[in-house]
Amino acid sequence: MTIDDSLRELYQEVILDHSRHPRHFGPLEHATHNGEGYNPLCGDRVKVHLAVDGEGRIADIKFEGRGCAISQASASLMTDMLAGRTLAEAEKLMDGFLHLVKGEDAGSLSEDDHERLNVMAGVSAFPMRVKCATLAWHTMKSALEGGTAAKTE
Amino acid sequence: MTIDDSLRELYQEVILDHSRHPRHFGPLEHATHNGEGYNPLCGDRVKVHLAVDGEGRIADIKFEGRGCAISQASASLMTDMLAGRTLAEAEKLMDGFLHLVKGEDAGSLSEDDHERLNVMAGVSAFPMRVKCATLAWHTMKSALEGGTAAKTE
Amino acid sequence: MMAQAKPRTAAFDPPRKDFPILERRVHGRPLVYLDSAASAQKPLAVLEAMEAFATGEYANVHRGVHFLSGAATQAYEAARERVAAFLNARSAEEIVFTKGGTEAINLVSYSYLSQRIAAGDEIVLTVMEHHSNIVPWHFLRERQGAVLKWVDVAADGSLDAEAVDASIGPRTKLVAVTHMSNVLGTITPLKAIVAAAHAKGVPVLADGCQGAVHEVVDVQDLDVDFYAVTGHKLYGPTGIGALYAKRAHLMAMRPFNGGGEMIQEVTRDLVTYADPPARFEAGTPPIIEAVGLTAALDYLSSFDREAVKAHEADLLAYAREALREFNWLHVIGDAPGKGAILSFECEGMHAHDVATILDLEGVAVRAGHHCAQPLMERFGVASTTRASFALYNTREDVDTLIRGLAKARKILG
Amino acid sequence: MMAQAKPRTAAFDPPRKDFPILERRVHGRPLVYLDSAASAQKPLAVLEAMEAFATGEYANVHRGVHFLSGAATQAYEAARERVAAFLNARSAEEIVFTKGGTEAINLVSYSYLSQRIAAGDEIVLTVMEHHSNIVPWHFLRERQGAVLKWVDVAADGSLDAEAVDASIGPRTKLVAVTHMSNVLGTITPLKAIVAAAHAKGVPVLADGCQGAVHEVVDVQDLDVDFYAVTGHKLYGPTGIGALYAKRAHLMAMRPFNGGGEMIQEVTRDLVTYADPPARFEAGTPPIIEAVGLTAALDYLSSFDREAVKAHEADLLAYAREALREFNWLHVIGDAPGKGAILSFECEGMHAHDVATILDLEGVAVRAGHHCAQPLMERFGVASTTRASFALYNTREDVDTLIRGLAKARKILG
Ligand SMILES: Cc1ncc(COP(=O)(O)O)c(C=O)c1O
Ligand SMILES: Cc1ncc(COP(=O)(O)O)c(C=O)c1O
Repeated sequence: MTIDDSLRELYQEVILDHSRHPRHFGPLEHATHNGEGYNPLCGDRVKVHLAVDGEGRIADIKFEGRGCAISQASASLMTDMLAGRTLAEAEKLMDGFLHLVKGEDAGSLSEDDHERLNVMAGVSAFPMRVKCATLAWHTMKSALEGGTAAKTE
Repeated sequence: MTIDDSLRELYQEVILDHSRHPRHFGPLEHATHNGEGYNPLCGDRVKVHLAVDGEGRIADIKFEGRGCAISQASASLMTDMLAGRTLAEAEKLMDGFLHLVKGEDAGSLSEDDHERLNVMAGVSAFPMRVKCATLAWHTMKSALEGGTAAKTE
Repeated sequence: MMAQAKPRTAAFDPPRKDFPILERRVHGRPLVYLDSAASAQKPLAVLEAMEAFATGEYANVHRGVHFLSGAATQAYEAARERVAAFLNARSAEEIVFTKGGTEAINLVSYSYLSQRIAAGDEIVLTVMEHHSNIVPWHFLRERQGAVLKWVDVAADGSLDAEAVDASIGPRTKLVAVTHMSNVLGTITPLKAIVAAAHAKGVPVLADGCQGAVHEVVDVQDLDVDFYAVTGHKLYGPTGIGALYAKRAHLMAMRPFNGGGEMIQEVTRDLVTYADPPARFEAGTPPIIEAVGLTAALDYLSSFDREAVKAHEADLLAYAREALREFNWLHVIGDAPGKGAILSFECEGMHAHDVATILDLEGVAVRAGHHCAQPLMERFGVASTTRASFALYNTREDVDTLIRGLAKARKILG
Repeated sequence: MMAQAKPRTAAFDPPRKDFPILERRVHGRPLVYLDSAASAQKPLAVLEAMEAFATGEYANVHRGVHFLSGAATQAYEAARERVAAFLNARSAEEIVFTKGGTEAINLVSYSYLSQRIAAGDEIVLTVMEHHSNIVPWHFLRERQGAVLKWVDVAADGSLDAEAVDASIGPRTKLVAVTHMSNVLGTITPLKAIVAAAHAKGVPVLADGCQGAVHEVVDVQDLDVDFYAVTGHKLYGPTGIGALYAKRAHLMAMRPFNGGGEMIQEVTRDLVTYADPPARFEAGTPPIIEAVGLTAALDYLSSFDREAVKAHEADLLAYAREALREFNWLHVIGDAPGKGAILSFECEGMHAHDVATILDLEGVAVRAGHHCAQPLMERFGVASTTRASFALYNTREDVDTLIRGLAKARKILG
């Protein structure tokens, strides 16, 4: 793969689109879970909010914060994909993603999820950027586990 | 100069004799000046005692302590040579010696003093041992200057 | 898009062949190393001096009678003399070796200021300090109730000595100020600050981690009380730095780390301490690194320092000029006489993304807060992209940077 | 005068060609380096790894996005993994890099014990500790009123775990004990000491600066709370050491030095700290040295450690046997299973004079108190001569030592 290929893969149109027009961006009233993440390497922050309904399903999900294209796109993609899932499904998806961006086997993902998340796979070629891609996801995990603060380091 | 020559020069018979049978060894009652020196490199200590008479002459001089052959011989030689001198003469002699053992010009010494002190000149070839040779002398200087503790380091 | 004139400044020919790493390729492109403010590359002279010492003269220092120990001690103490000469200290006894610039500042905090500061006493510092010249003072705030008084910088990043003076009050116990900002490149009016502080009886610590690299330092002329430097930015090894401190301060300071070499005598009940600088150098020091630092300072001093400075200034001006074409790029820090560090923000592009795209062009720059979060806050940015220039950089390096930035804009903008 | 049998132990062939310095001459004689307990010589593998890194992969770590910074970060963190594996720590997060063994112990004193000790509380230590494992505790005595409780060693230099146990009282806050004495060679019953201390709820710090060189260390099996090592004795570079500490301790410890890399966030009013181990690594770490340390541990581990130990034990036994002929020479330290360090006193001859005469024969030994003054006092000597053996020494080295001692006796005796 040439440099320009890697670059194109890292900054695919869909990633740039997510980062320029993030989905589910903003605060969330009546959130049942909130989390705040911080990347001390660059000072980027992300907040995640979600409302889990009586059946353990993610009824609503939002994120706020600013960061690099990778972290913004990753957060936006995450909210898109988690909305409507059960907590168990969300857990599985998140673990799969965390493997995927490190270039590891993400076998637990369904074929469809794998395909949608695969736009982020180019990050695995940039070890110093993996933390950007995972910040929102780690934050979400710790919000669901009851913590409020996460950081990638 | 071969190794064995340097060695013979460092451990000349007169040095070994001074170190085995130190002159003026012991305490001194009625001392007017006392000093204590310490070499933290090896833990050696030396005490010097002297009695200066009304005319500013070193009437009596003693030293105590233990140390290596070089430091013992140097202390013994020092007491031998300072006894009976005026403080001004002592000062000059000490400065001359401190130059001599570092291999520097000791021009301030009289020819006779230079010859007697010259047995210590071999030390200058052993930079790590110069401190052993100077301990008693530094201690004496600081005793005369009114201090009580000296160390070489 | 690029400035026209490309001839290298006549006065100075960047000694690139002394730095083997500059010949390597990164992602298939020739390396363009513009991250020297984070750490400088090492000339062969430094690596060779360390290797020659390690293979020919190495032993532990100070307490040995044998030949190698004597040789190593001599080399180590010669390094102290070398640093003293480099900073024009009165004597080598005013130089304490540390593991880096950060530890040099912490040494002042632990061994000097912590014994002299009470709740409500003040430490004056600027908003452009590196965390290494902030956090040790935060410790004294957290642990002893000290108050940090922050001096702002002007919009162009310059620091006004009078603003510092105005912040020094009756309870000020120390002024801690950088000699050169690692983000803005600002050179501070150190001599004037020292004069003002001394007029009020307040000592000054200067963080010289960047300053000593780019300025010719004379601690006696500056009359500064403490001056901290770090080896790896001075083209020297990692693992070593130094604190210059006036002898009188050192004599009055209590030990920092305890251990071998820094004692006079240890018994079960008591311990007495060696005189400075040994008092502050507990344990086996960075011996091989000291030899490397000597070689680094020899290397740096082998050039006409003013010519090096002019060369770096030329690179900065050349880059600055070229960047004017990019109306979407905003340089932060434009103080008159600033050193060769260029920080900027790109509209709509995050510093990390910019740096990644530059990296793929072979260009190494830093992106982030540069260990200067209060400064980021001051300028209302989360991070910047920073290119920093050293004596081995060229106008071609700048050209590659500019091309890379244009490409980043095309991809991300 | 010399022991008869001279064949090298079949099992181990000292890799002398890996150590270029061993080929040099001193005062015209081949170097016989018997001062490895002060500092070991460096194999080429270490020097080459450092040079390759410095000329090919160097940059500052952690905060960089660019390729070299990534490579350097990876190398630095790989060193942490290497040390963790060497000591069998649970995870690399339990390894903090320091500038040496002394700083590792001071880190425990400043960041752990000083917050947990009040006037009258006790620290148990042995009379054979190195000053680096004494002075940091004297600081807590001087500054916070801690009480030092000294455990004696037996006449042969061995340490009884029960004697340590007996000294641990309700106010004991730490047991600080060496794993191997740098003067006597004694290996301490560390596992039993830890068990006894833990039974009373007291943590144990082991000074492993010598122990890790000669013993295979398993911190999990020992269950020790803190274990300090130093790079330069492990055939590695100067300027680096490491502290192993149980994760729970690290999490509960406050920062030591303040600066870059160890923070989470810095504002004008507040600072929050990074998780361990970063919390304790302020400033640019010894990056090139970490690479050297990795190579050193790889090098040491490339041998059968038990074979190295047997080789060193053979040298010790061989020397011990030969020295029996000298009825004017008294060995200090004869504990069963002791490591390859031989300290002795010569009747009527001062250690400095002995060492000088040996030096002229090319033999490097240490003379002095070896940073262990309480131990000197215990044995009623001002200083000793010390020969220490490493994997590169041979029986021929011992022969030269013995000949040199005979000569010293002839000249000085
Ligand atoms: C201005 C300034 N001060 C202090 C430091 C700290 O130096 P070091 O990381 O070598 O301890 C740095 C570099 O990181 C710096 O740029
Ligand atoms: C037993 C022991 N502890 C601690 C140290 C201190 O190690 P360093 O001087 O490398 O800090 C040494 C060596 O000097 C030692 O032998």
